[in-house]
Amino acid sequence: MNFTTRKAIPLVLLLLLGSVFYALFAGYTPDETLNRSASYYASQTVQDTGAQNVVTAIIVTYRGLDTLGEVTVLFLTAAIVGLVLAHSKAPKGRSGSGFLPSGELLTTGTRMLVPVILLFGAYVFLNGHLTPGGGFQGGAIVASAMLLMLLSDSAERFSHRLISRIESSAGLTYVILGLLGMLFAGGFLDNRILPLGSFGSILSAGAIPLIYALIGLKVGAEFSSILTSLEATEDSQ
Amino acid sequence: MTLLTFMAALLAVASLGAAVIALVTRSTVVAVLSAGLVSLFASVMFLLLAAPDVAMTEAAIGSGLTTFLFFFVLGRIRREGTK
Amino acid sequence: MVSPLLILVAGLGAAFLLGLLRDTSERVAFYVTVAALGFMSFVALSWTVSLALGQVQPVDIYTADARPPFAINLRMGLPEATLASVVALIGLLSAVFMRRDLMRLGRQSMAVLLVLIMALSGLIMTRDLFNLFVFIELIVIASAGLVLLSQDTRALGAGFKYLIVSQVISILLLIGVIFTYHANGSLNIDDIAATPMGFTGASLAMFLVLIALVLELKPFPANGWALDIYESAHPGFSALFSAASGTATLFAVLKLFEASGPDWAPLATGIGLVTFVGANVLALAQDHGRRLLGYSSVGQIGLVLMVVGYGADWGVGLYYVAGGLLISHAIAKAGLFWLSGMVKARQLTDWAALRQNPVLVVAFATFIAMLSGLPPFPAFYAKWTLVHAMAEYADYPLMAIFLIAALIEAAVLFRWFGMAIKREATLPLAYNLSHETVVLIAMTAGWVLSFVWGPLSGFDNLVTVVPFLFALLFLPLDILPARIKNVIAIAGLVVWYVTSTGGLDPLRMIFLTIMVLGGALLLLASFHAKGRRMGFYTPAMLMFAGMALLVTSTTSFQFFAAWEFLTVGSYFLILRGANSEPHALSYITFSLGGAFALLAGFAIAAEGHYTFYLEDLSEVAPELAPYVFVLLAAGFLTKTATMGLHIWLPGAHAEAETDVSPMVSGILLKAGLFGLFVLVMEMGRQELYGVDLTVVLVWLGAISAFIGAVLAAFQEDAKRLLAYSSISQMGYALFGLALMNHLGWLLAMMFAINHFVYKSMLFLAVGGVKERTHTKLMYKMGGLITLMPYSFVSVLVGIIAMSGVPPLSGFGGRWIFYNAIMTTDLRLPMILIFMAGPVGFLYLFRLIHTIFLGQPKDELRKVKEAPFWILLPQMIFVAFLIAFAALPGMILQRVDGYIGTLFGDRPLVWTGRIIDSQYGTWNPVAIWGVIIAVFVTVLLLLVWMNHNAQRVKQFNIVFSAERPFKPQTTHFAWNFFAPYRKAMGFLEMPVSTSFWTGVSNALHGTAEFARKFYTGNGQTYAVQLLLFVIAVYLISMGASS
Amino acid sequence: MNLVQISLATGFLLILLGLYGALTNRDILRMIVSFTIADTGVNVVLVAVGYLPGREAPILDTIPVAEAASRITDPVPQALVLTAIVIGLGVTALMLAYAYRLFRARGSLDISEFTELKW
Repeated sequence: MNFTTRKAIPLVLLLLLGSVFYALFAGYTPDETLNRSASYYASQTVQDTGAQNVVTAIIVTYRGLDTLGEVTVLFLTAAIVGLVLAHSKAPKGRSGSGFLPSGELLTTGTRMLVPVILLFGAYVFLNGHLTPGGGFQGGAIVASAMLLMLLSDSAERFSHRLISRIESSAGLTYVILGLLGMLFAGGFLDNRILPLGSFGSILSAGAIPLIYALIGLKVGAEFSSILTSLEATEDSQ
Repeated sequence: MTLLTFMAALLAVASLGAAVIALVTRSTVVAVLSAGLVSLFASVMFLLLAAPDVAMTEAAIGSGLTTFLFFFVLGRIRREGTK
Repeated sequence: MVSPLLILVAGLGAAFLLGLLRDTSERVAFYVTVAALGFMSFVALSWTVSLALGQVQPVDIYTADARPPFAINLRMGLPEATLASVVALIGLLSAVFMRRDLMRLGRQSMAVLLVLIMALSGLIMTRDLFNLFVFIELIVIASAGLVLLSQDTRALGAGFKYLIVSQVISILLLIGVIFTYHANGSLNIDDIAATPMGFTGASLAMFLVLIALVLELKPFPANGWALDIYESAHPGFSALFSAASGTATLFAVLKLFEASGPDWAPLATGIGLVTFVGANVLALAQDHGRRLLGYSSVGQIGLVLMVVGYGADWGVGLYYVAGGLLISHAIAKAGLFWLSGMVKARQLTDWAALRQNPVLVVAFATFIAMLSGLPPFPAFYAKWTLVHAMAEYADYPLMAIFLIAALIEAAVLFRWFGMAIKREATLPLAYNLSHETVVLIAMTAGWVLSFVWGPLSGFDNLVTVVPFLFALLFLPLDILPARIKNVIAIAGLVVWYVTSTGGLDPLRMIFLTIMVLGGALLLLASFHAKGRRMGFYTPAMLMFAGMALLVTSTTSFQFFAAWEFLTVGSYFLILRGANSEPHALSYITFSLGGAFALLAGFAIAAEGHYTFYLEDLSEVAPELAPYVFVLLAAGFLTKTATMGLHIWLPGAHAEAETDVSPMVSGILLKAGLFGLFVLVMEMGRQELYGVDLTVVLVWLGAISAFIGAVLAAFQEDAKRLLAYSSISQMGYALFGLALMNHLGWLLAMMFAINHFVYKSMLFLAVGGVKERTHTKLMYKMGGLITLMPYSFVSVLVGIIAMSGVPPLSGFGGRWIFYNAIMTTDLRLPMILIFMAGPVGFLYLFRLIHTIFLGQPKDELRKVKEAPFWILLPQMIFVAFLIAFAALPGMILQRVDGYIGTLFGDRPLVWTGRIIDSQYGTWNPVAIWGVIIAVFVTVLLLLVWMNHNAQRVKQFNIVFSAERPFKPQTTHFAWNFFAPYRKAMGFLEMPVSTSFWTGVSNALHGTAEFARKFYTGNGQTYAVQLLLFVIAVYLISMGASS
Repeated sequence: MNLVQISLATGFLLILLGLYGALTNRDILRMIVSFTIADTGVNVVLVAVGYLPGREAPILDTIPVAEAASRITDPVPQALVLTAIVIGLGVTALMLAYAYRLFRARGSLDISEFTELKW
């Protein structure tokens, strides 16, 4: 393709934008010590929330509203993708992504792997307050089980209906937990509606594991829903 | 130059290279795969930057799920486009 | 009080709950949605009310039991509560409006709607920068989802363009957010304000955050994507997108500009102004209803953005002005989009379908008035405050640009309104009761808002002004027959006159009499109308209300509000004429232009005081006074249609209905004259660059008097002739006023009275003739003297009065006039105005000759006398003229005395009924006697000679001296003054018409050319967006260095 | 160049590359791919800005609470990036769904074919 003005103008623009970025880059010096917010989190997280993983504590409690918004983003996307594709069902034809042959091996493999993957996903989101990982990562892992099933043509086992039920119930419970925080603890999404427990154990950090589990379920359901919608065949929905 | 810096430089080159490939290639499939690769390199970089949570998420979502989303849509469009 | 957080929780909870319902239960899902939205509205409204009444204090809502900046916090203060209410209510109404499409797409679409409203509320309340980003993303995604509600497949493309642009915006925003965090160590918006910018990149980061948010406001020209959405999306969603999203995003921008400090304010001002101007200019070329609404949305939001920047240091005042504009815009734009859902076809002219339902027309007019900043709506107060602030800071260029853009906006909107009223729709109205209810709720909300906003302004609450309420009363009364309404209207005017005469000086008293009592008199002619005559009385009474308020006003605010009332009322009135659409548009454009000149003049005169007494015009600082004088004079001269600013008048007056023409000519023009009186009385002579401005006025008056008369003489259309004659007459009055001496003013006063009387009379007479002959073209008439004797008498008397022939009052006018011009040393204009007299006689002669004399036309042989009710006021005027001629002292002596107190001289000596001046004596009674004697003698002579007369048949060519009737061009009455035309035709050259046409064409051409910029390609839009960012960046870098 | 600078530069370059692709590629799918690259770039920048050289991940399993303030890196940008990644996925999925619908409507994925709304 020849080099046209259509390409030259963006190039010039981006070079100018690049100069803006360069100014940011050149003016940037890493902090020597933690700033105000970060040092508060470093020193207060354990006392406030009982979570080992500070990032998790921030996500689930301090910036819980963001996270609620974030799962809502996925919820919205799932709903809209469903809307978009519900009204344009694929023409009749073979289902499946068409990339992998869904042979006997894959089907059997899937049957064996799916429970393991689901378990692993649950492990990741239940340990979010202790180790790296959490609802989003766990949810993605859960969804990958769904992905496998889709690839192996056995998606029928998980109906759209069930996915949507899980998604909605998890979301509703999440919101209610937040409200309970307002009623029984210090504010919306306060995790101390449950005892903080002993630091470092799985049943600690108050409601964090519970909330992260809900997020995990919800995110997993939402990812699955998006995946199935995008992959959808004429007989789903 | 510490090992960390060296690795970072290597990752930077790799991810930028993958990005360039994603832009110049004629094949959409290659582009999608390269973009996934960019994401993957970035997630390793996150590990270097002491952000394991982000690394996990980027790997699972950015390079994993996103790539599959692309392939699903690509597959649908291919199937219908050839008819 | 319930926690405001419940607004968010309810929205989210209901959205999740919908997922638990079965796919088939759309109805239940819809009720859940409505219930949730209703609850959100309730919470927001209850906070608004409690906060406004001071029952609760603004609260900060903390989450997770940690103080900001460590956890996200929300704030609920009065602005937040108000805007959240607006958003939630619009969401609720839009949900009802979109019911069918929501049900069609199922519960998922309802969940998306709920999340959108939730996110908008969150955007308003949050005090956390990153949380702001999350809400914005939610809004983007939800909006992209709701675009799909449209059955227009083009909406898909629009939605995708929106997503592309949003991606670019969110990249900029995130980079900005993280570097701001790095600089401040906090994501809390309030901390940004508190922390000094330590880090060099901080200002750049702030720039990125601000520009990204501003981009969400669709600034011109980086807004093609938004226009595409407005054009193609479901109107219910467009209402949300424009009203709710625009409102919430603007508030977010406001929060950040407040936090980032005054250094950034010019950014908002500049972008806002460019957007306001650009969007309105481009809107000129639109003929697609929804796209026009899109442009208008962009422009209005730009205006508010400008206020946000400009009023950065106003404190509460900023919230008042910006809030008023923003909420008005939200209500009006939502209402208009909902209305557009009921209009099936998309062209502007298709809005004519609304006429099937008069209530919707009222709603349409309300929304247009709200957007164009007319009283009593909040945008009116906002405009007032804004222009005064600009005057206070002496930002005159800014003020000029703002007012010109506002004028263009008004022209765009009124052009559209005119089309809806006068054109024919291609498709009928898609009527739907719930849709209409939604629209009417919006309209009611607009009025309620005005009622609430008025008292906060510190001025009068314009909604509760009695004459205005009286005008509004005719809206519900419109179902009554016209005659009953006419009785009420006349009674109302008389009562108002009787109750408001106390304490007025003679000058104001005379104007009040002409305007209010004269109005009542002219309304007698309206008894002629049959049926209901829907939509006549509200505008008419609005016009009279404006005039009544104008004369009794003491402050500039009252004066200006009254001025706008009478302008709008008369516009609606003029628009009623059969072929008046273009003329009404040019009328409103010129009038509003004049009004804005007044506004600017008052604002500059006030020098930062928001309440300014008219009498203080005499104390304006000398360096400002000449400019104030020029602006105010320009405003008033537009109304009196001085040459150059007159092109709206002939069409507007000539095309109006029979009883409307005398109102807008005989009465309305006096408003301008009254303004000029006040102006020269208070400000006296002013000099600009060594030129005495009153001398300029003298010249303008003389030129108008002369050329107006010449043009009148060349008209074929009788009403146009009278219209041009008004220009000439107003020229005389202006001339007299500008002489700046006692007799001159007396002359002007005489003209004010006389012009009212005989112009009303003549318009009524000609109108009566037109009612019967169905034409206004004089060469199609002729010989009507025997068929319409009363009309003839009134035209005859009117002409005698007007031409200044003794004995009628015109002579008195002339007498004072000659006395007055003798006192001036401006010889050239004096000659010119002197010449206008004979020319005036020419057109008057033509009027009476071609209509009543000569040979009757075949098709008009059977016409009857004009209707009784049209004749009645004429006869009253005839009686008045005769009485006034004999006894001019009745009124004049008082005025003379009053003017004497101003000048401290007595050039006229009144002894009994005899008036003396230094140049001569005028004894009206004696003149009467002489004239009667001469008249009787001549009459007797004629009667005596008549027995010799030979009767000839009409078609006896030898005697009748005219060819029968075809072709018209050989008829004597056609091009009656052809010989004069040869001599003076050059004066007919439409210099000012071509000038104004050129201005209009240039604007339209610019718009037509510039809108090609919106290529429709999503990628191009993204490029333009980046270009915009870079350009703003470079400009602000240049400005700060 | 140290670790932070390299990461920052990589992030910025990825953004620019992604944007360039998005603004020049007419194929809708390729535009979306380019945007994901730009998104990744943004994430890299975010994390890099929050990184304090030589510090460890903000997980207090091996780090005593008392030493946390002097040993861990800033957790806030990491939390933000997690959110940003998920949101990015949401937008990408939405754009893909749109792309599919657009393709169904017109049989083409060329952005310059969807310009019936203009002016």
